[in-house]
Amino acid sequence: MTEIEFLNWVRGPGFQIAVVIFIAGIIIRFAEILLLGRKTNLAEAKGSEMSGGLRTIVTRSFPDRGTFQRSTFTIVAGYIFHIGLFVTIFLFAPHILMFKDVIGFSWPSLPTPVVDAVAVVTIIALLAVLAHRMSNTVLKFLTNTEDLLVWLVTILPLITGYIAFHRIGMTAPSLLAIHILSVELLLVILPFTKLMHAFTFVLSRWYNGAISGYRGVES
Amino acid sequence: MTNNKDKTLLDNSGVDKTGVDKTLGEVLRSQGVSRRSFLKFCAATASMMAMSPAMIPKIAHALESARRPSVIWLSFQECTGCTESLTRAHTATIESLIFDFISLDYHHTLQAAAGHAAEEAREAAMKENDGKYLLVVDGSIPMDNPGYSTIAGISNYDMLMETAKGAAAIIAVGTCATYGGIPHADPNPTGAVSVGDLIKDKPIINVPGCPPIPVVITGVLMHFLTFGTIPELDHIGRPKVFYGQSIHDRCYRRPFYDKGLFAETFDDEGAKKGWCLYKLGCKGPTTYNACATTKWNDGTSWPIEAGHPCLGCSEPDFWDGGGFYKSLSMPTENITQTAIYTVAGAAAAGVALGAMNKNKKSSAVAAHNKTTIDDLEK
Amino acid sequence: MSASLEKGINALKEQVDSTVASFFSSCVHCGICSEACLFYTETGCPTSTPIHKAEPLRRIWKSEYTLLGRVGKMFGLTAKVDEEMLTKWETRVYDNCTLCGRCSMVCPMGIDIALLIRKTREGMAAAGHAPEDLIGATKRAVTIGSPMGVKLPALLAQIKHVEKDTGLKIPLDVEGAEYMLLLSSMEIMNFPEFIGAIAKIFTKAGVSWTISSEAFEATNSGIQIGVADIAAELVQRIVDAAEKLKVKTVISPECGHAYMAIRWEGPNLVGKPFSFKVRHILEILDEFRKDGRLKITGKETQRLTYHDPCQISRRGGVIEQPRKLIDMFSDNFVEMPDHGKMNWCCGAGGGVSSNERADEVRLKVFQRKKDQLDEIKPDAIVSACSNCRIHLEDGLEEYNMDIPLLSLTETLAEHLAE
Amino acid sequence: MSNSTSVQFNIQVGDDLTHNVKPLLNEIKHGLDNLIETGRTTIIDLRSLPLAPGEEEKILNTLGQGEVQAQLNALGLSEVTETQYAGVWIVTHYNDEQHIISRFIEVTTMPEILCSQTEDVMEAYSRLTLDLADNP
Repeated sequence: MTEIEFLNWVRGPGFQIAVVIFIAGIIIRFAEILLLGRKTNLAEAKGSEMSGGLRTIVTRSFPDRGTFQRSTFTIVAGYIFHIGLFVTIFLFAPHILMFKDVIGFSWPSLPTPVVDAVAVVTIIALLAVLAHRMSNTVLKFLTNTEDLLVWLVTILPLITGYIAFHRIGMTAPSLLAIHILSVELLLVILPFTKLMHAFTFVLSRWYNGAISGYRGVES
Repeated sequence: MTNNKDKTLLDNSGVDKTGVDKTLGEVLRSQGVSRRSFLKFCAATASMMAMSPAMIPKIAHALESARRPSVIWLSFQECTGCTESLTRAHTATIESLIFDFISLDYHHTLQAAAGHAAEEAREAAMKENDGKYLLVVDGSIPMDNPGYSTIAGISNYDMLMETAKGAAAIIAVGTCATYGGIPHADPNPTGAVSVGDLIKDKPIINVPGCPPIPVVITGVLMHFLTFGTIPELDHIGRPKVFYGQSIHDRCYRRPFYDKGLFAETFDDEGAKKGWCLYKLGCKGPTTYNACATTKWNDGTSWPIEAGHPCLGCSEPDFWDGGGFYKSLSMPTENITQTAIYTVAGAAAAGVALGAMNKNKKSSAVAAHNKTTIDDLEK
Repeated sequence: MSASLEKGINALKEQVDSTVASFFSSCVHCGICSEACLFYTETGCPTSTPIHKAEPLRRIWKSEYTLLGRVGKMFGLTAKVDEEMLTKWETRVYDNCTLCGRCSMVCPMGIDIALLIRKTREGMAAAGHAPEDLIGATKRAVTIGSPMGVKLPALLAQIKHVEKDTGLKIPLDVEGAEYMLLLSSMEIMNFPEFIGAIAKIFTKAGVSWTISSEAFEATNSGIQIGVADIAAELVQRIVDAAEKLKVKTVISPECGHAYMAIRWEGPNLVGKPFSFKVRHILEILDEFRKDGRLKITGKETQRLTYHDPCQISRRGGVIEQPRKLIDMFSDNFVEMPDHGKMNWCCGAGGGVSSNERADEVRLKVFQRKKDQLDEIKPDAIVSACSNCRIHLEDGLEEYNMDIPLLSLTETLAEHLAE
Repeated sequence: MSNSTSVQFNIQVGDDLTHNVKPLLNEIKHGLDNLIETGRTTIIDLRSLPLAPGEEEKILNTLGQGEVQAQLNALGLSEVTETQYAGVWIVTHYNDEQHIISRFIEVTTMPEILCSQTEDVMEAYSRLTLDLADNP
């Protein structure tokens, strides 16, 4: 297989396979969760489930002061790499083109040197997150293989993307193909790991807010 | 010298045995070319070979003592675009000199001889210069059925293998000869393969492009003629001096890419302002060629300068990249249809799995034994 | 049928619903919940990380209700729940968690971890992995009617004392009363003044109320140990009594989990909505306040703070009321650094105080409350949960702190205008 | 299809494009310094640089015209001009069709190609000798 054949494969059949697994996985996971259903709450309501749920979806992005002070590193690093991932994934012009091709519409991009810098910061943040995970007592205790796999699968597209952008070590088609392949790996793995939180956080936050909201508590 | 270049080639297509043993220096001097003219020739050659001007004295020295080689040019499944390109090389005077210098013993498009005479010329050149002649090939070789392409009743494969046997080196010209090119494009009806696919025991220089830049062809020829060696090649057999950097890296529109300024259509403000053509499908980032510096048509311009995205023609399988106007980050195939089927299929699967979950839970609830205080201990 | 692993696993399977599935799907192992749990912050022990305590339930969800888990199970790759595991988890789930729900408030994914641990207890109990002391308390609750073994004669004796002290009649089994008061065993045995306070306030407010001789116990051991069947049985007793006496509102006393049990879990346990309302005593008092039925005289001058009982504030929704009530009799009120829905648990809820095995850790984690109190240095602590009150007194003694504990209801009664 | 209207192109020109103009002029300055210090010659092949449209002109305009302009007739036309900066020369080779085949900037006291070459001088000597012998 030549490198262009490789590139054409990842842009063609490889991408199709990844997207199929990605979409199917997410739908299946959501069906698995939602079709389980939950019982109607028979207790007399003190507040609204809906407003509580919607409220918590938003408010859980902002930790309370005490929690921020106690988990500063986790929260700051978490913010950095999440925003970094958002910027690199959604505001890099070539990526927007991909989205435009797949979903039919687009949005403005950031200048490439900005995205480039953000990518570096994000990679550093993810490395710091791993170092923290390996050194913090609780995190070390909680960490399992999946956590490490997910970390790897998340940082790979960033690293391969950075290398592909700067063309380090190999020729451009191979680098681009490796980058796309790493993204496909991420797409395939996402629905079946904790990366699914990218979607289910809406559900879990809503349920939390709804349970509390029903009792008249803002959670 | 104002005569047609093609004619120049034709004039020299016969076997001129008298010049074979002379060095280029001797040939030039006998033609009354001054040393100053020779220096100019060397300077132009250095520029053509993309070599540093500091190399000019070395080139001069090497060329003076270079001997006139025999060149056999074979054309297989091709469109003659490569030959067209070559004969339009803009360094006309210099070109003439080169073609004066080399003995182009066989080129069935350009040579005067035809039929048996032509084939005899090839065989004679092969015999006389066994192990020393240079073989140039354009076009791919069909492997599904030898009848797809024959010359004088000889299949392309047979002619290539026979001619390659005694060659000192092979220059594959054009993307068809180097990587299969358009004949090799999906679904490759003729089973086209490249020269490199068939020949493994000879040095091969790949000069891809559809067509290759004329001065790149002559530059590679000159390198071989000047130094008698093949230039440094990249991992897919291309001379690094010409194919060492991507179009994107040398593109004068690169700053627009970095600033995120793109032409969205061929006639928008961005296009008029000469912004980056990435979004219009430019393959510059994955294409290695010298267009950005060498340019085309006597150095007039090149595709991106003319406002058209790079097609990536010097890369293998450039024809199968999902469309010339589809940018590199886009998937090559239409994903919408797939996505719709997936959603439908997954929804069905999801409902089935959800039902299984519900079922499992119901049976757990059914299996529930009321726990009383007597059941709290084992 | 006695407890068994099989029963426990089945119970866990029963617990999984869309909330559980979405919660486990969202956990990213960020560890932030550990910092919200006093059993971690004060011990540094990572096994006390809240989400980790729900691991048995997570394993069942994963292996039974997810595609990948099921496939993994076929190849023996998905982690299993076995006796050994449950033995390990028993102390994590019962001794090192008060179901205070502070973790549920900080999880960036919005996982209601306390709910998951509450559900995990259902499986633990069914598998025979509940603490001995909790089993004992539960048995007493069912057979005697009170986890502390308080029987009706004991209540009647206390009522007699109270009637003598206050000169007020304590209405027993009065049909058609507006309010039916529940009491926790602790109130009956340790703080009978509470009954007197209620009598004073309700008499002044001019409302009719009663205590049922058939269902006076407010606490619910079934909730704490995690056996829904038993919890339902205990709730049903109250429902029956309330329906028999045709009361409009049942009042949950100064007890945290009792409020959770009757107000929020109760109707769901018995499987139908109540025909009466359930209110916490603080809610009732606040209604009286709003209606102008409470006439207060004199203000406390000492520096007061309020300890939010988890099940009443964070998990119950009664947060504003106590503050408004305290304002009536105090000009010198100060909040703890984290308060209201973010208050730190005293360390004794969720059955921990009934579990002697957990005494040591219970007092150790009190350090958290001590730190909170050290920051504001109050003269007295007001609370609205007898269990919190007893443990706070216990803890303050252990840490050589001399801060009196006050019941909100009792203090309010003391300030009633004659 | 509507008639195609003429499109007004507004290609941006300037050293903010490829950023090669400034460095090149600096390289020339460096070349002059070298020439003064060591007498060494610097030759820059303009065709080896990716230049945006207009940038070559910009370089040539900046260098300007000096005192010397020479034309050679050797395998087609060549132009050798000294720029306004003495020691900086532009050497342009044309082919028969007046197309530029290569263009160099040479930093030297005298471009090599302008000098009479030893071989040519020797050839000239023998030719003159022969001519004189033929026409005494």
